[in-house]
Amino acid sequence: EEEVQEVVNEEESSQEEVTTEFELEKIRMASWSQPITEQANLYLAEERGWFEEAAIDFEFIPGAGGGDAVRNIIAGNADIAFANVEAVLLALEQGEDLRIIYNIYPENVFNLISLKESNITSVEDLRGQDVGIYSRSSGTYQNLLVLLHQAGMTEDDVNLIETGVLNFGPLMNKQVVATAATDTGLFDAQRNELGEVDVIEVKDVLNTPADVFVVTEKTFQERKEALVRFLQVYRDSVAYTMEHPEEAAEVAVGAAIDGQDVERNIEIITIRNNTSTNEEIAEKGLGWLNLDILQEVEQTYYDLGLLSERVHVETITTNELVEQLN
Amino acid sequence: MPIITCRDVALQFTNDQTPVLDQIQLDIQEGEFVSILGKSGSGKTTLLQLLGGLLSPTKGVIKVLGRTLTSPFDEITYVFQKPILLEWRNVLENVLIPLELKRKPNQDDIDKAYQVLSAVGLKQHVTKYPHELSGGMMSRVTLARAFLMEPKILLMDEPFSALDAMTKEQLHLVLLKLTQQFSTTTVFITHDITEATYLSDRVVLLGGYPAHVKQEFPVTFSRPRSKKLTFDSRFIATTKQLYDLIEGLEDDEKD
Amino acid sequence: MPIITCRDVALQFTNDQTPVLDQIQLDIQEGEFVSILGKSGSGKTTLLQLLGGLLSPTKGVIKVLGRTLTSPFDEITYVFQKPILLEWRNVLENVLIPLELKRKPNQDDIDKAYQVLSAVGLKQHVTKYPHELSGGMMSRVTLARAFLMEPKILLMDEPFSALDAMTKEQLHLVLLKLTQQFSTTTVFITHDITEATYLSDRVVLLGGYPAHVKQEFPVTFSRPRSKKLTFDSRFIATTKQLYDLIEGLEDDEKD
Amino acid sequence: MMKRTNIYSILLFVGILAAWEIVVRVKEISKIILPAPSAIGANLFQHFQSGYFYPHILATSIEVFGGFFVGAIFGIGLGFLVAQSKTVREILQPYIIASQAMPKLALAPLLVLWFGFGYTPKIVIVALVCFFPLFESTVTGLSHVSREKLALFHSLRATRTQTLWKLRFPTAMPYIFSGLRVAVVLSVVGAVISEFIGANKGLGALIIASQGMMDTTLMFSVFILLTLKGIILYQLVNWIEALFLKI
Amino acid sequence: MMKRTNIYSILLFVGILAAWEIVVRVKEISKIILPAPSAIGANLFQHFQSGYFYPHILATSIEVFGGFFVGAIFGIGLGFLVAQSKTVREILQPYIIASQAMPKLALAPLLVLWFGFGYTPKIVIVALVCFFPLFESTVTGLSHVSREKLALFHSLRATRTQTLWKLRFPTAMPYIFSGLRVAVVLSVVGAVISEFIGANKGLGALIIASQGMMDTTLMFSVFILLTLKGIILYQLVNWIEALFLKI
Ligand SMILES: Nc1ncnc2c1ncn2[C@@H]1O[C@H](COP(=O)(O)OP(=O)(O)OP(=O)(O)O)[C@@H](O)[C@H]1O
Ligand SMILES: Nc1ncnc2c1ncn2[C@@H]1O[C@H](COP(=O)(O)OP(=O)(O)OP(=O)(O)O)[C@@H](O)[C@H]1O
Ligand SMILES: Cc1ncc(C[n+]2csc(CCO)c2C)c(N)n1
Ligand SMILES: [Mg+2]
Ligand SMILES: [Mg+2]
Repeated sequence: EEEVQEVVNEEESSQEEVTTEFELEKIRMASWSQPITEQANLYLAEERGWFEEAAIDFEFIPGAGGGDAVRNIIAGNADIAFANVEAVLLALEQGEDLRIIYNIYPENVFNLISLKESNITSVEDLRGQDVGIYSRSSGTYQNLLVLLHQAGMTEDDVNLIETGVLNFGPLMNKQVVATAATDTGLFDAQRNELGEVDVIEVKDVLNTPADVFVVTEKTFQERKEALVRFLQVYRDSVAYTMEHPEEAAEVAVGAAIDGQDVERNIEIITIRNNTSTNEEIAEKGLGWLNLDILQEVEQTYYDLGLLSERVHVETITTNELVEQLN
Repeated sequence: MPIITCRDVALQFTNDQTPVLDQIQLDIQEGEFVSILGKSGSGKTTLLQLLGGLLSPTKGVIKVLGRTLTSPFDEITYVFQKPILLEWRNVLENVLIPLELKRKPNQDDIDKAYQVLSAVGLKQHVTKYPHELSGGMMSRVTLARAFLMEPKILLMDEPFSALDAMTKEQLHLVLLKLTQQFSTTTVFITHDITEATYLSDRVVLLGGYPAHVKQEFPVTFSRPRSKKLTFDSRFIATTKQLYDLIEGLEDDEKD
Repeated sequence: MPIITCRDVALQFTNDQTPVLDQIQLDIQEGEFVSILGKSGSGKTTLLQLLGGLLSPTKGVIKVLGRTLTSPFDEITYVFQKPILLEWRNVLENVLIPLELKRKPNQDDIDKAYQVLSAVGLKQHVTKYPHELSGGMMSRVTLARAFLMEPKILLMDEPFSALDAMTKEQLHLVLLKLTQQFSTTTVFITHDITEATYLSDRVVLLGGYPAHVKQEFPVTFSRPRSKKLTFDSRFIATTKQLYDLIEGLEDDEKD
Repeated sequence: MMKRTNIYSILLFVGILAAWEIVVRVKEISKIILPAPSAIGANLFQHFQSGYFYPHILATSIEVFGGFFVGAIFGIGLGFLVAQSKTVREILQPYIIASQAMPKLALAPLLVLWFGFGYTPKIVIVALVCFFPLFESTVTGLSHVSREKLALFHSLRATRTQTLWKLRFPTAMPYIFSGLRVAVVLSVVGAVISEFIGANKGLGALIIASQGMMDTTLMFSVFILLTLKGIILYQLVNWIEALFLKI
Repeated sequence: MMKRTNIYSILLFVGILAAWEIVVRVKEISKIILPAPSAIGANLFQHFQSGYFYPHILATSIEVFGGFFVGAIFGIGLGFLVAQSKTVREILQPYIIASQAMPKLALAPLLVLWFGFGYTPKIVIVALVCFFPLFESTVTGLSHVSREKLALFHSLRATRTQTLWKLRFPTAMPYIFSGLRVAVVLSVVGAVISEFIGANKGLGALIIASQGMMDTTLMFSVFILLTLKGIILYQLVNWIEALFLKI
């Protein structure tokens, strides 16, 4: 493996020789979603051959939720998971040995949306009202609980309604006064003439990193070096995409299942670029994990009852690999 | 005026086959008992189904009671060659079907059904289901079903062929009594020449390719006819005559 | 030694009904032609199905070829009272079924099937499907199917009842020729007393409740029997005798 | 005494469970991937004791029965109508095929939008899902009457309706029951899938919740409940059929 | 010339579309909730032109055909086996009922976990979904032979296998085709649902993506594609049946 690393460094520009002369190492990434535009940097990296240059044979394993992604690495269907922190915490609670190795989105992407006319300006205003979430296994639920908790409320104080993924429909239909959603969801809804809305952002309350890269302990111990190469490509591609969102947007047309509209792609990519970094990250470098925030998230979820026991997330979170990146 | 008339009737099942019947001319008077004789496969059933409105002629016109026949008339009751029973109904219920289609059967109807079933010798078997019946018993159920309707016109396709001589004789009497009582016009297919002679006012011989009425043979014994008539020498002579006639016709047709 | 023996055979369909047959004693010799007569519903079919191994006796033993019968034997061919044909096969294919169950039919088999079909008068109809056949034609298909097998033992349940006199006579000859040629042991149910006399070596009368062998009636005319035999006065006398015998037995049973 | 085949059945069952337990233990398979039968049993026991399952079973049952009932009425009813009237059949034919061919379960998210939350959209989905096999088997059954019997009824001048009720319907019964068996099982599937889309109660919602909680053991427990539910409903249909045949 | 009923059918279709378009325009219904038919038409046209749909149609087709094929082999095959051997029937009986009663689509998340990603889990799900109606109709069909014909075959000393092939099978054909019609439609549903769980490609994946984008118009387009797919497969079965009946 070390040899491979050396060669890659030497012959960074001539990818063909690498692929013909040396074995590529397979890295299967389990995602929480299908290949969507949000992850355009990955397709850009594939398209440009950056994975091959790093001697990686990259495969995208789709899923339906962060849980799928984590389960897929546990089942051995994938090597690394692109998953939300909640999914990781719950897997830890079930006794799995996992490692959080990279902070994909340090910013919380969830929010609470209400039509202007409903005049919902604080969480307090939701009391007794119908509030939409995707489902009880979604981030919308968990993050809404965080909001309610901060306002001294519980889910019993509002009337939670599982609306399915078309959650803005019931909002526009006035079947709910507010709905929990993600930033990209809000963007898409606004493209579809949602109208004037009030937004309460969850990150102001608890800035849970939206998604992290997580691996099993076994993978972490045995494939550190390959993981570093993967993370390097990922980080480089994010940095590149931040500079050239329109290039990623072009690639997404063919690579992302929802990438038909380039204009939309640019907007979505811009939103994700923004959630990929913040002031602290700008300083520490992309992917850097803030243990304090993760501990705070665990504490909050424990208080909320989403976790029934402490999992000590700080003990399985490591910046060891991020520190090896350049 | 005849109650049934056929004029130039032809029937062809499929375009690629030759017609089964052609140039059928037949008049049947009210109250008449007509038997149809003919070789197996000659077209007797086809003709009877035409008379019953179950088939429509390809050519020609059939009139029953002065009206052109296009589908079965209420006055006609048809007894199929093969006994058709509903397996999920017992004997009594099968006999009551035609009535049920007209109105809700009352106690009188049921009593009458018992009587008819008893007349055909099935008194002991009213609650049996079709699969528990012998072949002859099935035929008799369909006979009882027809008799119960006291029809104006009765079309019967080999109704007694599955019956033993004794039962057949009994049922001849039942049939004659019934047709007498309601002056039923009867068209009767049989292979039994004695039976045809005994029951009929006229025997129609069907034959040829395509089949047509080869010969009509009047039977003039006075009615009511007793069981003893069959031992009468005139009767035996008539039967022999009919037999010879048929044999003669058959020989003509030999290929 | 008889080829078929019944000893104290009884059959009861359901426990709550009285037995249909009881105390049946019957011996049939090799090559013998035995007819069974009896009223409709008396139990003839039931007895024949017992002899064919299609039903098992509730009591008693049936032996065929020295072996106790528990299910159909290869030597036995059975012709059902109601013609049973497969609607998705044409006439020829229906005739070939039994052969197909033994081996793949070759050209010889097919030629022979054509011959047999022609003997029963269906030469023109080999490619027709069952729904295109008349009642008598269906029976004849099942006859052809049986004849093709050249069976050692042939059990036939009213095989000719749907046929006209002429066709019936033709088939009598075919049947006699066949049974002669292969010295086939035949058990034959019929309602036609003349037919029984003409064909049989012995006529067995079934009757009573439960039914048993009421009388056996030997028929001693020499073989081969010509068609003319039926006009012979001895023949007519024998038939009359048989007829009277049956009538007498029936009268005894009247309730 | 027990039948020999019953004993084999039970042995097979025990064998499968034992093999499963052993594989899980020896290979140390994570309970997120495949929980051991013993763990599932304990989970079932625990949740039954705590009463956790009951409201969910009730909710799914309401959807299943409601939807099955509606679907059966429409499926069998429209089957009759189509078998009855040639005109109706010909006009509706393309729509019926289209509605049969449409993956109704995929419609679930929209139905929630149109019919609001609560039982309505779920009952609609279950009804849609039941409709097809019942319609199909009703039409097939009603049109499989022998020519002879139709000829008899024709000769008796039976009206279309009389032929339908006294001839076609009794003939169609075994077909319809076969359709009911398929439908009753599908109705459970329909209810579960519709609960996947959005529900706070019901066994389907519980599956989603168990997925969210990464509690595969609970998920298996729910599967077992669903399977039992299916078996009970299936046998109920068999039992009703036996009852009908007796009459 | 066109049949009168065909004209009515088309008029009905045009009427429904017109009413839909008018309602959407007059009531100004948001396109998230109910897009206008004209918008759906435009969307279909655009995506067909750009070639966007083709890989998805292909992926779903592979799953449908693969799964249907496997499901048909097992469903019809096991139906034969069970109809054939009383012992097999009695031993497997409870398992078959259980497997039929199990909501297999609800198993989808686990199957994806066990069989990995790709076509395998989807084909397995489609096969499971097809299995049940085919098994059910095969068993029903094979056991609906008249006593008389069974007696004939018994008298001819036909072996069990011969009776199966020469008697039971031809009798069961219409039942099996009825099962195939149900199965083929269910196979599309199965493929879509399995793609919901996790797929890069396929019409089901496209539905999920369209939901993510809040593009209800695209979702309707995909429904229409799925319905067309179902209709084509359904008619294919009808066509094969007609072909078989001719032989
Ligand atoms: N499967 C059955 N279950 C119950 N009873 C039956 C069954 N088959 C026949 N029977 C009864 O047994 C008796 C004899 O029937 P069988 O068919 O042997 O008569 P048969 O002498 O052949 O009459 P036919 O001349 O009318 O054919 C009848 O009373 C009939 O109702
Ligand atoms: N549905 C049909 N389609 C085609 N041909 C038919 C149909 N029904 C009868 N035939 C043919 O018409 C001819 C006459 O049949 P039909 O049933 O009228 O004879 P039949 O005189 O009643 O004979 P049988 O005495 O044997 O009952 C036969 O050659 C038969 O093959
Ligand atoms: C940027 C981003 N947006 C949405 C999700 C989806 N998501 C968030 S929480 C959750 C529940 C899983 O247990 C899911 C599916 C994500 N992961 N990342
Ligand atoms: Mg006839
Ligand atoms: Mg009999």
